[in-house]
Amino acid sequence: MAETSDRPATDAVDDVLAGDRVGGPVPGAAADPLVSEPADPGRPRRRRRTMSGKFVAGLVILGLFVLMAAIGPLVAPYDPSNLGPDVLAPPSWQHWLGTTGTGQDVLSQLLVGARQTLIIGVLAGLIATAISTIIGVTGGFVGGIADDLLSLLSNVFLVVPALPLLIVLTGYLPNGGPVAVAAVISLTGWAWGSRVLRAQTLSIRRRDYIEAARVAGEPGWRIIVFEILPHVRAILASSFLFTVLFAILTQVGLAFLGLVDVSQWSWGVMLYWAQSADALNAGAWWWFVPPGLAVALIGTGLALLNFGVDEFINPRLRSNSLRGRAARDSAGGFTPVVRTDPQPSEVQR
Amino acid sequence: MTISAGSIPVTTRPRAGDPVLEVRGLSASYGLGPDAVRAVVDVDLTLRRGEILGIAGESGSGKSTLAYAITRLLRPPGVITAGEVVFRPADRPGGGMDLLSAGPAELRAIRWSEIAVVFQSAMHALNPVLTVERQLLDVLAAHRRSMSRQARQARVREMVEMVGISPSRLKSYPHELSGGMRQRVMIAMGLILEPQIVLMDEPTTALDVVTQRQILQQILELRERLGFSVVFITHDLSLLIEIADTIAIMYAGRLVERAPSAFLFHAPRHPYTRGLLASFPSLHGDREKLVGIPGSPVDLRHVPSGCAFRTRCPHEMPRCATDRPPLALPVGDPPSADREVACWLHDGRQPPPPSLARPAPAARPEYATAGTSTIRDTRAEQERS
Amino acid sequence: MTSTTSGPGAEPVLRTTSLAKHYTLRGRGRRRTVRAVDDLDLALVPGTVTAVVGESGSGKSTVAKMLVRLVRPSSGRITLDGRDAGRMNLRAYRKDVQMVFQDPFASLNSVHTIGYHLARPLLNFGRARRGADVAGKVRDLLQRVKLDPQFADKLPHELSGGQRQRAAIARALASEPRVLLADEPISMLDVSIRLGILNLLGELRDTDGLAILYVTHDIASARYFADRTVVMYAGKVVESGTALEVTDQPAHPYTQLLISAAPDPQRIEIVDVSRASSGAASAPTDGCRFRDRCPFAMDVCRQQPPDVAVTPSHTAACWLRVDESQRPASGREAA
Amino acid sequence: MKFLLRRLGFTLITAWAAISINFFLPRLMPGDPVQLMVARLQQQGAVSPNAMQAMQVAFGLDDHTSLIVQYFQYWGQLFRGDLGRSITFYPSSVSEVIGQALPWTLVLVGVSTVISFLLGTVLGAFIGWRRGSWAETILPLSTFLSSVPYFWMGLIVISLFGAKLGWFPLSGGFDQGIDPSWSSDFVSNALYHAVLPAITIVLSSVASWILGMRNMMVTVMDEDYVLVAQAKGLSRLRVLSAYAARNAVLPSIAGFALSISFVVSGSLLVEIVFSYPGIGYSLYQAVNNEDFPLMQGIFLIITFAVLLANLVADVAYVLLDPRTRQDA
Repeated sequence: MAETSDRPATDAVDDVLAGDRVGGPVPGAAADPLVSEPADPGRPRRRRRTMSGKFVAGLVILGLFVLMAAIGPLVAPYDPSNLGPDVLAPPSWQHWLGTTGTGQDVLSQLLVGARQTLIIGVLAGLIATAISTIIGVTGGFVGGIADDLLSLLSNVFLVVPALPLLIVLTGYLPNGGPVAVAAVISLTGWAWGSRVLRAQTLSIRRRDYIEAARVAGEPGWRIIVFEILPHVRAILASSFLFTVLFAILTQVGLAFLGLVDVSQWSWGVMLYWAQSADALNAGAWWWFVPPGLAVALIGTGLALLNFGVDEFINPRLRSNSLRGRAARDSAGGFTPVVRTDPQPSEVQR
Repeated sequence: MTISAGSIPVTTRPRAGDPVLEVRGLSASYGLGPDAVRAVVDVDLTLRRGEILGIAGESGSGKSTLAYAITRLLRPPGVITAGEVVFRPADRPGGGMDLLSAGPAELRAIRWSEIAVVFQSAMHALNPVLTVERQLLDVLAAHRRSMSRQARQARVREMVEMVGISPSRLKSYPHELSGGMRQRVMIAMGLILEPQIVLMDEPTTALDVVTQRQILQQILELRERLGFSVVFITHDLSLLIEIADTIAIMYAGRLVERAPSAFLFHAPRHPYTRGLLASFPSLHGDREKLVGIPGSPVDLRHVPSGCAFRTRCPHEMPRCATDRPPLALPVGDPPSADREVACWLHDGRQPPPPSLARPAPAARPEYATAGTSTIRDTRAEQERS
Repeated sequence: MTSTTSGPGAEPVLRTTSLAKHYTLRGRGRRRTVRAVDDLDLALVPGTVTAVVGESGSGKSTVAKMLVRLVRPSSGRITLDGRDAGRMNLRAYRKDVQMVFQDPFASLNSVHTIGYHLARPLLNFGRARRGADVAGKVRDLLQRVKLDPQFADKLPHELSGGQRQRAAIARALASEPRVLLADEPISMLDVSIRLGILNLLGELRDTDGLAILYVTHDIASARYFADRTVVMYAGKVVESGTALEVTDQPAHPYTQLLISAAPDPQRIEIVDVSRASSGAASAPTDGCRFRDRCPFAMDVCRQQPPDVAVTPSHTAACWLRVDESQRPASGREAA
Repeated sequence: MKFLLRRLGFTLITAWAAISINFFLPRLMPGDPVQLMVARLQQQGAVSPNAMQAMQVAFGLDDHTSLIVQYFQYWGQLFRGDLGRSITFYPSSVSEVIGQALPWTLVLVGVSTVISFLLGTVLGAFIGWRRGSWAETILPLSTFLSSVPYFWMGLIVISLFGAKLGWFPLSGGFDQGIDPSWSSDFVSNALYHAVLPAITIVLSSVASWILGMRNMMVTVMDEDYVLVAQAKGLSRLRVLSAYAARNAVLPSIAGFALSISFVVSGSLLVEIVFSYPGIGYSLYQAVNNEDFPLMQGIFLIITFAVLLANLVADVAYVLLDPRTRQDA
C-alpha cells in the first residue's frame, strides 16, 4: 500500500499530448512535484479502462464473501457450536471441512463466522474512514496550528504499534460486542488514511480551481464538499479498503489471543480454539487452514480492489501491454519499432 | 590549421552542409491497434552539419514526439511504426546507420556521444539525489572509459566554465541551483562529449525572458565554436526565426512547411505558418489588430480528413477535404529555394492568395560553417593524445 | 460620451495606495523577509487595460491575488469606488472585482460541467435565481465569450485550452463585475489562439467598460493589448506609462533589458544580454533593486530612486533620469 | 539537520504520548481495575497477596497521592528502569522479564525485517523496471501473501516444514537440553530454531515492500531524469541503480513508519505460534494471565523499539536524499 505517486499522474497519452501544449510551465507557475493528483474522476473513458482484470477479480472475490456473510448462517449445515460425536474428523461427506476437537462442524463455523468477521471489518473501516476524513481533510483545508496538531496526532497513532496498544486497551475493556471491537480497532486504524487525505487536501487546496471557486463566491463548506471531496474519492475508497483489511487482520489477531468474546463465532475465534486445542500438533490442518485461507482471500480481494483504485489514481501503475522484445526494448529505454505502417515510399519528391 | 593526422582522410572530411541526420517516412504512435494515436506521420527531414533546424508546432503537432522518436527515447506506450532515421557520422563517410534498426548496444554507444538531448525542464531532467558533478562524470564514465579520473574531472570543470558556471557549484545538488543554472548544466552535459547532433526540446521555455536570451546566446556561441548541429523544438516561432537556419512547421503530426527561416518569415507559403506568424504581436510599429488562427488546435484523436488544417483555414477548397496535399516545392518558387509546403494552394492550378505568394528575400541565408572543422580537429587531437 | 465613465481619463474604479505584501521565510536559522510587493500605487480605470509586466519573482501575480483578496496585503490600502476594500464584505467586493486565472486546465474543476461553473457565481452573487433563469443566464454568458450554448453540458476535459479559458472568462463575468483581473490568461494556451482570448478581453473592455488588469511576462502582448503598462521588478514598480511609450521608449534599464531579451524576428542587431546576471530572487531589498544587474549602477543606486516623469504619462524610477546635481551625495551611503 | 531535529522532536513527543497513555489508561478506566482483575483471576483460582500488591502498585492504588504526583513518580520509576512487577513471573520485575525476552525478539524480528525490506525492495525494483515481463506474475502472489495473517502463515510453515517434513523444530528458541550461553553449540541451535519464524516473518512482510517499491519504481521510471540517464547511454545497471531505484527507494524508506509497527505487531503473533522466547510470547503469557504490568511494559518497550527503528530510517533518508539537508 505505497503512497500514491509523486508527480501529477495522467494518462500516458494525455501526458505526451499535453506535454506538447505550449511546452510546460511558464515562469512563476511552479508545479509542485511533491503532490499527487488523481486523474480526472469525471472521465468516462478512463473509468471504463479502470475496470481492469484485478479490479473485477477483487469485486468477484469480495462479492462471494459478502454473499457468504449474508446467507452463511442460513445455509450452514450444523449449529457451529453443536458438539458432535466425530471428534477431529478429517473432511468427509458429512463434514466437508472436517470437525474440531469437540466435534463441531468446521464448515458451519466458517459460514457463520463470516458475518461477524465482515461486520467488524466493515464497521471499523467506516468509523476509521470517517475519522480520517474529518481529521485529514479538515487539517489540510484549515492549515496552520490546527493542522500541525492534527497531523502530529495522526503521526503518533501511525507509529505506535497497533496490536500491543489494542491488547492493552481490550484488556481493560470488558469483552464487548462487534461494535466495541470495531470501535477500538478503528481507533488505531484511522491514522494512515488521515495522513494521505491530508496530503491530498493540502495539494488540492492550492489548486487554481479552489481559489477560483472562492472568487466565484463559494462558501467554505461548499468548497470542501463539492470541490475537494470529489477529488479525494479515490483516495477515500483506497483508505477504506485498506482499513477494512487492517481491521480484519487485527481482529483475527485479537481473537487469536482470546481478547474478544470467544463464544461468538468469527474466523479469528476459530483460530483461537484451534490453537488452544493444539490442532497443529494433532495434524488437524482442516481446522486452522480454512479460516486463515478465508482471511487471506478476503484480504486479496480487498487488495486487488485497492490496486484498481491505485491504478485509477495513478494510471502509470497499470501493466504494460507490450510483450517480448518490444517490452525488453522499452524497459531498456529504447522505443520499440513495430512496423505496422507501410514502409516509406518514394513519394512527393 | 594543421592537417589532421587522425583517422579521417582530409579529402573525404565531411563539409558543413552535408546531411548528418536523415529522417525518412518516420511515423510514431501512442499505443497499437485501432485505439492508437498517430502522433507523427510520415515525416521526412534532413539535418545538415552545423545547422540549426527548428521544429515549430502547437499542442498535438507531434513535434516533441518526433524528436524523441528520432532518438528512440519515446516512452511507452509510444511506438515507432515506420520509417528510417539515418545517422551519418562524420568519421564514417558515405555509410550511415539506421537508428531504428540498431540494437541496444549500438544505440547506447551513439547516445550522447553523437546525439545528445537537452530536455525541456532541467528541474526534472536532473537526478535530484546526485550532485551535478556526479551526473556529468556519469557521461564520461559511460563513454570515455579510457579517460583517467583526473582527466574526466578536468573535462567536467572545463565544460561548466564554458557555460558560465563556477566549478565551485559542481558539488551542488540540482535543487540548490536556479532554473537558469540547471539549464546551463544540462547544456554542458549535452556538449561534454562533443556530439554531432544536439536535440533541444523547448530548452528555454520555463525560463524568464532574460535568462532565455542568455542561454540562447550561449547555444549559438557554442555552436560556432564546436560546430554541432541542433534540432531545436519549440512552440515559439518568433524565437525560432531569430536563431534557426531552417524551420519545419508541424501540424497534426505531419510537416506542413519547411523552409530557410528568412524565407519562412518573410514569405510563408502555408496558411498555418502565416497564421502562426500573425499570432505574435510585434515590438515595433503600429498596433494593428491581429487575429491569430480561428478554431482550436487539432486533437490527434480526431484528425480531419484530407488536409488536417482545412477546418481552420481561410482558404479552404473542396479538394482539401478529400485529398491530402503532398509536401512539395511550391509552384512559383525556384528549386534553389530549398523549401517545401503541403498545401493545394501552391500546386499551380490556381494563383495563391497574395498573402501566401510574397517573393522571398533575394539571398539565401547561410548558416554558420566555421565550427565544423574545429570539432573534428579537437577530436583528432584528443585521439592523438 | 462614455468618456467620463470609461476609457482613459475616466475616474479609476479600483485603486491601491502603498500596497505591500511581505512574506517571512523561516529556516536557515534566521528569518528572511521577502518583499513580494512593495509600495504599489495602481489605478484601474473603466474601459482600459493596465498591464503589469515582469519576470517570475517580480510580484506581479501577488498583485492580482491581493486585488481579488485571495492574499491579504501586509500594508497599504485597496479602495473600490473610494470605499476601503478591507472593510467591505468579501462577496460584495468580489461582485465587482473578478479574476481569470492563468491555467484553464487547473482553474476549472474537472468534476463539474461548464454550466455548473457558470451557475454557481450567478447564484452566489444574486445575478440569477434557481430554475430556468439560471440556464438562460448561463447561455447568455457562453454567448458573450463566443462559445456555443451546448458547452454548458460539457465537462472541462472535453474542451480545448482556448475554450476552457473562454469558459473561465465567462465565469468571471457572471457577477457582472467592473474590474477583471487577468493573471497570465494566455501563457498556458497555444500560440494560435492567444490573440483570440486577448481580443475577446479587449471587446469586453470596450463594450462593458471593464477595467482590466493584465498580468503578463510577455511585454510584446502588453504592447498589443494594454493601454497602460506597469513594469515591476522584485516587487517594485520601475516604470509605468502608456503601453507604446514603455515599449517604444523604455526609460528604465530593466525595461530595456526585458525588451532586448524578448524574441523579435525583426531584430536587426543582436543585443548582448549575457552580462546581465539573472534572477530577481536575490535582488537587494533596499534602494534600487535592479542595481546588481544594472549596467549603469552607481553608488547612489543604494538609495530608492524617485519616480521621475519622462513625459506627463510616463514615469521611471531610476537615478539616471535625475539630473546629476539633484542626486543625493553618494558618499554618504558608501561610508 | 533541521529535518532530523524535527524527527527527533517527533520521536520524543510520541514516546511521551505512549508513556502517558500507559500511565493514564488503567487509571482512567471506568471502575476499579484491581477489583475487576481480582474478580477475573479468582475464577481461575486464588489470587496471591503478592499479585494483589503488584497490581495495586501498578495502578497507584497503594497510596493515595494525587494523580499528578503519581505521574511524576511514574516517570522517576521509568528512568530507573522500574516497570513494576510481573504477575505471571512474580516476583520477577517486568524489566527482568523483558530483559530476558527482548534480545530474542530484537534478533529475530530485526534481522527478518531487514532481510524482508532488502529482498522486497530489490525484487520490487526489478519488477518495476521490467514492466510487463514475466516478473510481474509475482504480483498476484505477493498480493495474496500480504493478506495472510502472520501467525496463520506460521501455522502453515510449521505444519509443512516442521511437522510434515521434519526439517526444522516446531517451537521454542533453543532445545531444552542446552543452556543458554555464547557457545557455538547454543548459537547454532538457536539459529536453527530461528529459521522457521524468520521465514514466516519474511514471507508475510516481503510482499508489501515488493508492491510498494514496484509502484514507486513504475512512477519514477516516468521521470525525466531516468529518460535523461537513458539518453546519456548509461548502462542498464547504472540507470537502474543510480537513477531509478535510488529515487524510488526514498518513499519506501519514508514509508517505513507506516509498515514497521505493522510488521512488529505481526511478528509478535508469530512468536506466539512458535512459542519463541521473545517479547511476543511474553505478551501472550501476560494476556493469558491478565498480567497488566507486564503487558504495559511490553507495549512501552515495543513502542520505543519501533520509534528507534523509525529514527534509523530517518537517518538513512537524510543520507540518501540531499534535499532534506537543505537547511543544514
